[in-house]
Amino acid sequence: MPDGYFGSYLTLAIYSLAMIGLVGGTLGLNRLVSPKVPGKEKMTTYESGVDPIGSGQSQTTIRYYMFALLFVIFDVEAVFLFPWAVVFEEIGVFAFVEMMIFVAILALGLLYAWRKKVLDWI
Amino acid sequence: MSSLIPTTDRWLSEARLSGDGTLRTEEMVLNIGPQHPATHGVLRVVVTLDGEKIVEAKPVIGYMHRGHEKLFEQRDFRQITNLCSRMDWLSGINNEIPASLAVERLMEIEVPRRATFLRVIMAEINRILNHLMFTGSFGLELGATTPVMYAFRERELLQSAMEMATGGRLHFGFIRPGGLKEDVPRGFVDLALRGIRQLQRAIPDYEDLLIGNEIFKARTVGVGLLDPDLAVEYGVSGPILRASGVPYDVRKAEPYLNYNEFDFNIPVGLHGDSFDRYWVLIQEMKESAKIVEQALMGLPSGSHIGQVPKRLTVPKGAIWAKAENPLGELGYYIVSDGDSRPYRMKARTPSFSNISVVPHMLRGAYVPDMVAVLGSMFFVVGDIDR
Amino acid sequence: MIAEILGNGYVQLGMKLGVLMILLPATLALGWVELKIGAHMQARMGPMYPGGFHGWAQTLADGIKFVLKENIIPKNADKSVFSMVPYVTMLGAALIYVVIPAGENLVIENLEVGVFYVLAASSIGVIGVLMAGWASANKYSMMGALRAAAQLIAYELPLVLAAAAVAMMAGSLSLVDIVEGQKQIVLAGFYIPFLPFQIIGFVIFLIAATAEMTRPPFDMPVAEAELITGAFTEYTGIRFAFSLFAAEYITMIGLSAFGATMFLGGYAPLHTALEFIPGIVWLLAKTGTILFLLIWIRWTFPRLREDQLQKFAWKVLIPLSLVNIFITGALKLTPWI
Amino acid sequence: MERVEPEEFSRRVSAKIGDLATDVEVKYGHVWAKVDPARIVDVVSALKTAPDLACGYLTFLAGVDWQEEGFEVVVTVYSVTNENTVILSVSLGADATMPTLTGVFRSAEWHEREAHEMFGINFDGHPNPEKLYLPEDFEGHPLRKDFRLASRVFKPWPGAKDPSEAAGGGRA
Amino acid sequence: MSVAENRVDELVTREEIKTLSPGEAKRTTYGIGLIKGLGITLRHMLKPAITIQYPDVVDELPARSRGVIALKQENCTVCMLCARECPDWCIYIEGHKEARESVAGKRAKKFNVLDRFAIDYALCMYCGICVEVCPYDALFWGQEDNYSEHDVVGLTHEMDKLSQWMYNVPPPVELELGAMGPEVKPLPTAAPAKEGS
Repeated sequence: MPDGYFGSYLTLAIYSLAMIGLVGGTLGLNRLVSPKVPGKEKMTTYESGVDPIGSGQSQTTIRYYMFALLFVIFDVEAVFLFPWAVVFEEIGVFAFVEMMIFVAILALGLLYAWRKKVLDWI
Repeated sequence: MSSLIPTTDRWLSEARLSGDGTLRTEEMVLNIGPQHPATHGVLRVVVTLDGEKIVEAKPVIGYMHRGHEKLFEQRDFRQITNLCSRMDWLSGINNEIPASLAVERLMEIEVPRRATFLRVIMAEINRILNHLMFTGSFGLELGATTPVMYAFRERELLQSAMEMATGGRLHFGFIRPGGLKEDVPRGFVDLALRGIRQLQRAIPDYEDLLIGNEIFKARTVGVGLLDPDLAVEYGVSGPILRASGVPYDVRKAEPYLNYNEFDFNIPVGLHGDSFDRYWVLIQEMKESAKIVEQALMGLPSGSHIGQVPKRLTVPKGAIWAKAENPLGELGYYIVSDGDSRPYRMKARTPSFSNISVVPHMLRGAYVPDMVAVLGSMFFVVGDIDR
Repeated sequence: MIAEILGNGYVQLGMKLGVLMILLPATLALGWVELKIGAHMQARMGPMYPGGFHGWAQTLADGIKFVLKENIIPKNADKSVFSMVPYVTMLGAALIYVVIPAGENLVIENLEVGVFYVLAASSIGVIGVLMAGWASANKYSMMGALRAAAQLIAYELPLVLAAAAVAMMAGSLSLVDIVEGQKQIVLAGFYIPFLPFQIIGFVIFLIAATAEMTRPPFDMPVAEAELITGAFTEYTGIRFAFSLFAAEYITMIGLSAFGATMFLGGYAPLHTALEFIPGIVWLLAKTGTILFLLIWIRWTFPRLREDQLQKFAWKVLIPLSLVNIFITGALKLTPWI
Repeated sequence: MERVEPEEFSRRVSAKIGDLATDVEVKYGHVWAKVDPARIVDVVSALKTAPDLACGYLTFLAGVDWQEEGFEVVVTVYSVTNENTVILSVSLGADATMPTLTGVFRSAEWHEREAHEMFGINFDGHPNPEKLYLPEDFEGHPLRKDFRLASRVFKPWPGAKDPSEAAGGGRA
Repeated sequence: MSVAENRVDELVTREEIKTLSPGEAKRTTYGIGLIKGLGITLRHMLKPAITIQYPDVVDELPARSRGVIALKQENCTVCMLCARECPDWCIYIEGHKEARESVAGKRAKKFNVLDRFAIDYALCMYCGICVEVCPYDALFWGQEDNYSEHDVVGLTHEMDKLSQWMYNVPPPVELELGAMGPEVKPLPTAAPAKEGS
């Protein structure tokens, strides 16, 4: 029986392996029973029934990168929030006010981004 | 695992750099259709994309060209009415009417009043059937799977009324030069009226499900704007033109059959966006239901077909006859050389003109908006290609 | 003797891993329920034949069919990445269950950082979607994958912030502690969960979780009218079933159970008089409620656009969840609660 | 937006394009006129821009094959504000060529492409004279009278009472 | 004059055009629409389904429904009218003349005898013109609709098959009130008895 701090993660590892085994087993079963009739038409990339022009792996504009930047900042904030959330009752009003100031600064940042029209799709 | 790293390496080594050494983004050419859910049919739109933004869109048509105009020349006028319903297969009766109107005008046949009333009833029921189909499928394109099922429920009763009278569900083939193929069977009026009542009860549901829905509004208001000037220049007609604010409806502009006897309104949009087009469709169903009700109530007794010679030889001449198809203005230009078959018969179909304006509407739109635009342009591929 | 065997740690571990064995059947069951509820919402009957009674075996038959189908990998695809995808998506979906308690001791591992763990594990699936999108070398797949990544940015923060507020309420990140925390307030025999205090948080959680599961109205990454099936366009047979259906339904059950634990009191009974009903029944009932809500929403609404979800998340959900944290803090500091 | 009577509209049309067109008349409620190919662009733009005509709507453009007499192109324009149709008939010369109308109506592009592939009518100055419906390698012009419908050539007419009737595809 | 100058309000001056416009419908409603939508789907879920389970429950077809063309062999006089009028040329008829004595000892009369009557259902467009034009009531619409084949060639059905389908030809329907039949018999229609009913 795995126990202790790392023990619980050992369970996790065993669980994950079992899951992978389950998927792998089903895929293996599929390999055994499924027909295999490869064909040229079958192996082509689907594009509405006509031959594709160019590759699907092309360099395209990703219009969400500004959101991605904002996301990184706010996700860090969230990471800070969790330990605070757990212990905040013990520390009391002081922690509350302090965290609210932290959140407010970030909220101001969001407001700034909003005003700068970063939140609209370019 | 082994091929993972080389693949990425290959890609990086081939990474296309612009002159100043920064990574350059590429325009992607994507085929939407012929086999794509958004084009319901075999329309193909070749779009050039910058990310998800459409730089250029080019519709490619002709995947369903069946050569109707050539086939018309090989058939006599009774056979033609059966062929016409195959152009826009969602509105058979409406396709048949102008063809008969042309022949009747050339031959100076008088159509009995009862036949005219029945033609109006069937044309308007057919319009409702068509609009129900498109209101449903538009929801489907935006990801709402439920409205289309309700639409088919309401279609069913009206569809069975049509089937009871004509024997067909799509290709009715019921209009003949001079009147109708035969009179409607007993119980038709009751069934049609029941269908209309059920529709009138159900329309508030459609309005709540989509028109009133905030997500639907977010997806359609201001999307796919069609300027009235552009629409007119491209010969756009029907609900799409009216959604842009131009109240052009053949039923009012050049009344045929006896539309001038009925009381109905023309719904007109404000901005010509996808929302307005959908809204116009829903309102037109209400107006059509009103017409059907009036016509059923006032259905006179009489014959179903006028005095028509056994062999339909049409006098020499040319004629242009048009009618308001559910999707827009449908007309036939018929040249007759005195035979029982037309010398030349040109079909002016609404979807053909309506789709020709799409490149202008798609430029600068996003891929998800393309679906909203194409879904609200209400086209039938058979009607584009003929 | 039996007690000795049951007391053996490895036997216990084995029994706990038994959860895995019910994941796929649960997927099939939920799939069938969704088909039936969806059908009736659309005035249809849904599947009626397989298995006899109301087509109960429809999804099972589907599953068998998927196993029997040929697996096709397109010529241009990156084969190894392409075939790894079902493992990644399934793992991301299944890892959530590790910390969901069905009773005070009925949990695979009661991790100290349970809430954090769930949030982290549930994002793994997106990596699978990105892998699928890139490896397929298909334009629709690529766009679907990019949308999925963008969606992660939109829903992750509201989800995390809503969970943080619950952690504040309970003063712990362990899910068992959170449920126990919801047993503290008893009013006329009724256990009062966090829901009434966290109503904003619950709504935010529901929206963000729907986005995470890429279910309508937030199914833009697989929007069939635009992108065929998004990242999984090139997938066939059992790989398709695992990557898309199984992963979606397992995530759906997992996140609903997580939501039920966080906001509805998890395995805690409704009333003190109903203590005799085992915790797992309560958990299932509460999970079922959230599942029904998700199914109901799916069959009613059209889908949003990716940028509209972004805007909605950044301009509405995130400010709202910050306000929610403030309210929660103020609530905890007021002496009468 | 007042419906103008076709007779009144015909008078307006005559006043505007009387010297460019011939045989302006009202038939079946529509105004018909014959125009020379050299003048068609002027006529159409006059109909479009004249404030009392405002025929800004190109309903259709179609070809007709008159065999020995050459080709005819029918251009129909409509006035949304006056609710009247003008049908212009253009008889083409031996070269089956007329100037393009794309400069006046952008929508003429598709109609002209169709007429081009179906009849082989050339439109001078057309920006994009590709095929619209048919595949690029298709040969022939299907709507010409000398292009026989294949199904009626290969198959004998089943309605024939004796074999002589079926020869040459019966009625076709 | 361009259309843009004539926006909705000015365009609609004509008396008989009454227009409606979507002004109100576009207002934002802050979530009320979403809740209404949920109400509709919930209401439908609690009501029974309206569909039927097809092969188990079969909907009744209307009498006029165009299922299949059935042949009453005895009535056919090999006049070829149907084959001539068919737009698709999908009816194949073969026959020969035969002398038959009508009354014993009297002059022999020549009769047309039907050898082959086939319809290619792959070509047929179900327009019903053949049924309409048959002057001797030999062709009818039957209600059979299950006659798919594995091959296109199999869809050409011969005389014996067409005759079998006579079994479910419904009787002619009664007409709606007020129907008076054609003004003058314009086309050879099948049942003159329908008049005035």
